[in-house]
Amino acid sequence: MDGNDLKELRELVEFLKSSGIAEFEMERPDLKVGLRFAGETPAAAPAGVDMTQLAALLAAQRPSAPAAAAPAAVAAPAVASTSAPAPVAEVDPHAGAHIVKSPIVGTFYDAPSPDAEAFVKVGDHVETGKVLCIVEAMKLMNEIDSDATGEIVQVLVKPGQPVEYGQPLFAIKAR
Amino acid sequence: MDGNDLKELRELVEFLKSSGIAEFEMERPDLKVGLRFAGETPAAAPAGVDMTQLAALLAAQRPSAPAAAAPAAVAAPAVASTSAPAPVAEVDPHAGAHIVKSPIVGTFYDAPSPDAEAFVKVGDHVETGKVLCIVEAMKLMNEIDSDATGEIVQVLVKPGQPVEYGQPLFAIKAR
Amino acid sequence: MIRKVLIANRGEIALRVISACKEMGIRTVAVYSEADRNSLHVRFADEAICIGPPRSADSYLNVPAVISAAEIAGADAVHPGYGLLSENANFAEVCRASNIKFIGPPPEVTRMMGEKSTARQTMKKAKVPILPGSDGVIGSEGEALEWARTVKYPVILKAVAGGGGRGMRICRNKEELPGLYQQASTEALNAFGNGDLYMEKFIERPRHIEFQVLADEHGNVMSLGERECSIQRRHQKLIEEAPSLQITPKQREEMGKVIKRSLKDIGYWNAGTIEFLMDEDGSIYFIEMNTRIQVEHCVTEMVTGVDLVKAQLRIASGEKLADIVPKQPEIIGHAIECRINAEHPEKFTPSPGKITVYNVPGGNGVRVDTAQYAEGIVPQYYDSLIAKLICHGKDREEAMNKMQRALSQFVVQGIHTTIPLHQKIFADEEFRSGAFDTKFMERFLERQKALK
Amino acid sequence: MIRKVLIANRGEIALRVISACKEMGIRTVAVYSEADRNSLHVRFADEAICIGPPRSADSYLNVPAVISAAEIAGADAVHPGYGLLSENANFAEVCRASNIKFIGPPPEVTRMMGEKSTARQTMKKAKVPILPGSDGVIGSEGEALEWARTVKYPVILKAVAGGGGRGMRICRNKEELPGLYQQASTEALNAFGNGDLYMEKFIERPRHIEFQVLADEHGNVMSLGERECSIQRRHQKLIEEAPSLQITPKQREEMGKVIKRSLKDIGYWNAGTIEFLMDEDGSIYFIEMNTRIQVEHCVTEMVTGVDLVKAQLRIASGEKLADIVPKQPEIIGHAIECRINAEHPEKFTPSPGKITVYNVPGGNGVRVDTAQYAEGIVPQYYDSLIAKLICHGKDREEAMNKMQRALSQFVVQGIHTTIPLHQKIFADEEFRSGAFDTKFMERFLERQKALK
Repeated sequence: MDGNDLKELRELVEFLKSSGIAEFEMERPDLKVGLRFAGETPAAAPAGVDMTQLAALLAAQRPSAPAAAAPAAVAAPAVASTSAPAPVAEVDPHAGAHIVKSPIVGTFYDAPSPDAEAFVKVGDHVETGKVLCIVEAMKLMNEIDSDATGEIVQVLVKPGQPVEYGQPLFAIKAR
Repeated sequence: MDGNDLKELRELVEFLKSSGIAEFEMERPDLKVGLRFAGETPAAAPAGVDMTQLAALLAAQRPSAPAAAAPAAVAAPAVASTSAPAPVAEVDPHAGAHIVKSPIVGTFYDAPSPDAEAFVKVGDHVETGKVLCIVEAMKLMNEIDSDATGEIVQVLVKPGQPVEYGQPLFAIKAR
Repeated sequence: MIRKVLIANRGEIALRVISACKEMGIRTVAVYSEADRNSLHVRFADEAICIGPPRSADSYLNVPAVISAAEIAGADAVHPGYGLLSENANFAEVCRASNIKFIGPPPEVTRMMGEKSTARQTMKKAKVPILPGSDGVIGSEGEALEWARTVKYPVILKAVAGGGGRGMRICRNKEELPGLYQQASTEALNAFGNGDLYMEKFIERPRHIEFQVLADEHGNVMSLGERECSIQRRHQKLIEEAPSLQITPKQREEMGKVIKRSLKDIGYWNAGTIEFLMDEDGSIYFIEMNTRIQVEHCVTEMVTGVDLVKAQLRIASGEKLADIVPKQPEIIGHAIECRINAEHPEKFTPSPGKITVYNVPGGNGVRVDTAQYAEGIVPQYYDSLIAKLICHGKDREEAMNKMQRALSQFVVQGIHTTIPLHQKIFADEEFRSGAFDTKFMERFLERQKALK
Repeated sequence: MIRKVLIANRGEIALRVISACKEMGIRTVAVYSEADRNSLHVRFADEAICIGPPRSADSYLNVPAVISAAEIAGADAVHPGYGLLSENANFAEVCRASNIKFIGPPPEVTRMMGEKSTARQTMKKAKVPILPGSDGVIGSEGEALEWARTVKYPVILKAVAGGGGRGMRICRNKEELPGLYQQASTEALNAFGNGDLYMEKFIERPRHIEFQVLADEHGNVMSLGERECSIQRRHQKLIEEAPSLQITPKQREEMGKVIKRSLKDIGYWNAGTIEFLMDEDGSIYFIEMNTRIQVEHCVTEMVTGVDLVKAQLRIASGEKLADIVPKQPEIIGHAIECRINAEHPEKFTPSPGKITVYNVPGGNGVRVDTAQYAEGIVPQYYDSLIAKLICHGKDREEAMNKMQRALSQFVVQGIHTTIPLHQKIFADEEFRSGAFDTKFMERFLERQKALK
């Protein structure tokens, strides 16, 4: 089972949920899926489905996938990139947190200068508009403001690290 | 599970929902699906089930029937094809009839010689083993016997017509 | 030698450059917009960096984003492909300032060739034939008659201040010129408050002929022969061929000499294309120069055996042309390219969307340059070219027959494509005869309409 | 000219022949088994006839079914492809009796070449070098020493009645011969009740070299140069190249003359391949002749520019070779072919099934011959070849680099393929050096095992 499968499974579950389906079973030579949403109406499903467990379950039933020729599915997200994160496959410890993403390609700095203190650190409360970091592009220092109010629960990149467009920088939890 | 499957499943579910179906089960050699919608009936769809559309959805992914050199879709998913109506959707006027197929490639003759009477005609009762026709291949006259007992309800080819392997010749209804 | 190239483009040309780099052991960096996350150029590059949202202006045309990506990845060169930033002299200058090699001519040359009148004057000075005409404004009716005698009929009178066809007259002989001159001048005066006219030779049925050139950074230039690109709709090329049936070996050789001299004068380097109009007598006149690799470069590759993208990379690495293409290549056989666009084949409306079925033809003499695949998406944000189908045969007849065969085996579902249009063109008598011009598509579409 | 051809084959070669016919304006009839109903050769032929159930014996090898199909469809010729009925002289005879042109040599020649000893004698008579050895049974130890002196060491003694390695001894010098002769004879006597031995030259590290020929029905023969096919596993070719680095232009020319003379003597026509073993000194020895088009014909097409399948069709139409290939083609560049099989790349177990993802590489110098597609099925009933990936470069180095690039862009999912195996071979030093022989794969697989 690769990230692609997992992504599709997630889509499947979300789709079934949104379709108001209570029970679902599917069996194929290579795959068997069975699920039942908790509660009466699917919308009331508490924490949702444990994707990790489900994935493991499904992986066990699948014959070793003969995708040998290719390291990843053609249609898979940009796995080819060294830098590209594969967000779907990772367990997100900050589910529900707001993610501040980089609006430009450049180099991330957490402070205005090497000796200065970081703009923000984990645990800080920030308001919308507060400068969180600098992304340097073409010798220009671009200040990145927070687009949410809440507590910084994680800084997702390291000072001096190159970031691409849309790359997650901070996780902020609203209070 | 690939994106294609998911797409078809999605279409299937949406179709079922719109058709006012509460529970659904399907079994094929390569796929088995069962599901139950939450609540009593998701939507009131008195129009009933559009069998053609359902057939088309189910036919997707199945090796499409005949279509010799016909411009059928390269890949199975007939869903995307604008023109290709799924062959499953065709109404078979002899549903339930036994079909006698040609065991060889050749030319079909309904009689032992041009002036002779036909071996059988519509309405005749035939027993297993009765000669039904001749298929000529490489100057050899091959008599084709009936492999069922019943009434000839249709002769599906014309005298002198070339037939390929497996081509339906007669429809026989058991009584 | 260049070690790592950032490809500042997308689609088939990005993949084309990536493939050339891979074959040369050069590392590749793809850049992509959010709409192209699942594109093959992203997948097949060694590294890939997202540079912005789907709109080109915010991503592929965003110079700071592209340069930042090159710096972050440590690329020592940028290949701009075609379109996008490829003829943007400012971008080439920023590359230079950032110490990144721009794979193309120097920015000064790009800028000069980008201004049509400067380019025309430059080429005229270098003895490249340009469209004959009056040197500026015509003073009088008599002067007009004088010019027409040297330019030769038919000529076209155009308002200096004009546009949109007003103050414009085609004159076919000296009898009708005086009257038409007065009409045009009066019309121009009324329309633009300025009656001044100038004159150009009028070509009724021009062909579009272009010459592929390679030049190194040491002053060596080579012409790789011509391409015939007259099959256009609204100035968009649809089908290109090499060689042109209209150019004789002698003419090809002579043009090669003229081109060699002129580009040496200009200080041109890397790959480029010089575009000409050909009149009914087979004379050709310079119109403009494209200072980049072109979509249709493949037909030249097929008949010369020269890999133009590899040549670009080697030239940018400072190599000498003599080491890259040791001798003037012979033109072998005939090659034709069809542009397969995601467009309705009759209405020409764009057809973005998800490709459900994608069967690409193969076999002897068939080349496909594409970055599309089954289940892939054609985004709405970029140009509609999804594949180039190139066929090479021993002559034009074989190349055309091969194309018909290949088109019949090219199956795309989920979106509309120009494949059915190409199939009709290749069955058209006028196209097959080879005796056509840039007005071909107008006539062809009229004929198609009449068939209905 | 032939008007309508029935293609008595399936898979990529059926599609290859259909494509050639289409390009020549010849109508095509596909035949197929029930397992191939959705195959591309069925889809892309003008007509298609189902001839039987999946098993080859009941369909593609069923002569009456194939002939009936040809008669029903009104085909005036049959192209047998390779494998299946292609070297079945009886089939060729039935075609002749049915007044259907068999696209291949006359049945008498096919039959003669099918019997190895007859073929060997025929070639020897025509002065084609054959593997030196004793003329039949060796009478005594002394005679053995005598033969060994003319054949030259090392030699191999084989039991006339033998097989399976028994009664077989490799002798490297005259000192050890007498002892080994006695051992082999005794072993043969015990094993087969017959102690008779014969002798052949022993080649420790042979290369497999083969020459492509074309001959018309008017006695004209042409050699199109050689292919290097030493990369084999259990006598199954995996990778083929043209030209061979071992054959000098002079040797090629000389072999061309020998082949020309011998095939003229035999009365051969249409396409064929003469297979040789090459010893460590570069001498080559005839082993057998294949009287049909071969899987690896494409590499010859790439370096000569001759379309061999079209040539077959034109020869069968009675044309003269001089009209088909006017002059001896020059060998341009280097071409390599990888056979992409539906097999596990390490265990070599067959891997039939449904292909879910199928992205075929393209671009400059890349040719793919395949009848597979995404969502298509690889049936279990037939051979495992699903595609041929052919790369053409200006030299072997470029062709190899191109192959590596193309392999990395060839994506097949749903089944196992030999793509990862090829990727490892193309990264292997011994393979890249070009200094290998038919034992290469044994050594290579040992090395791979050691890496784990």
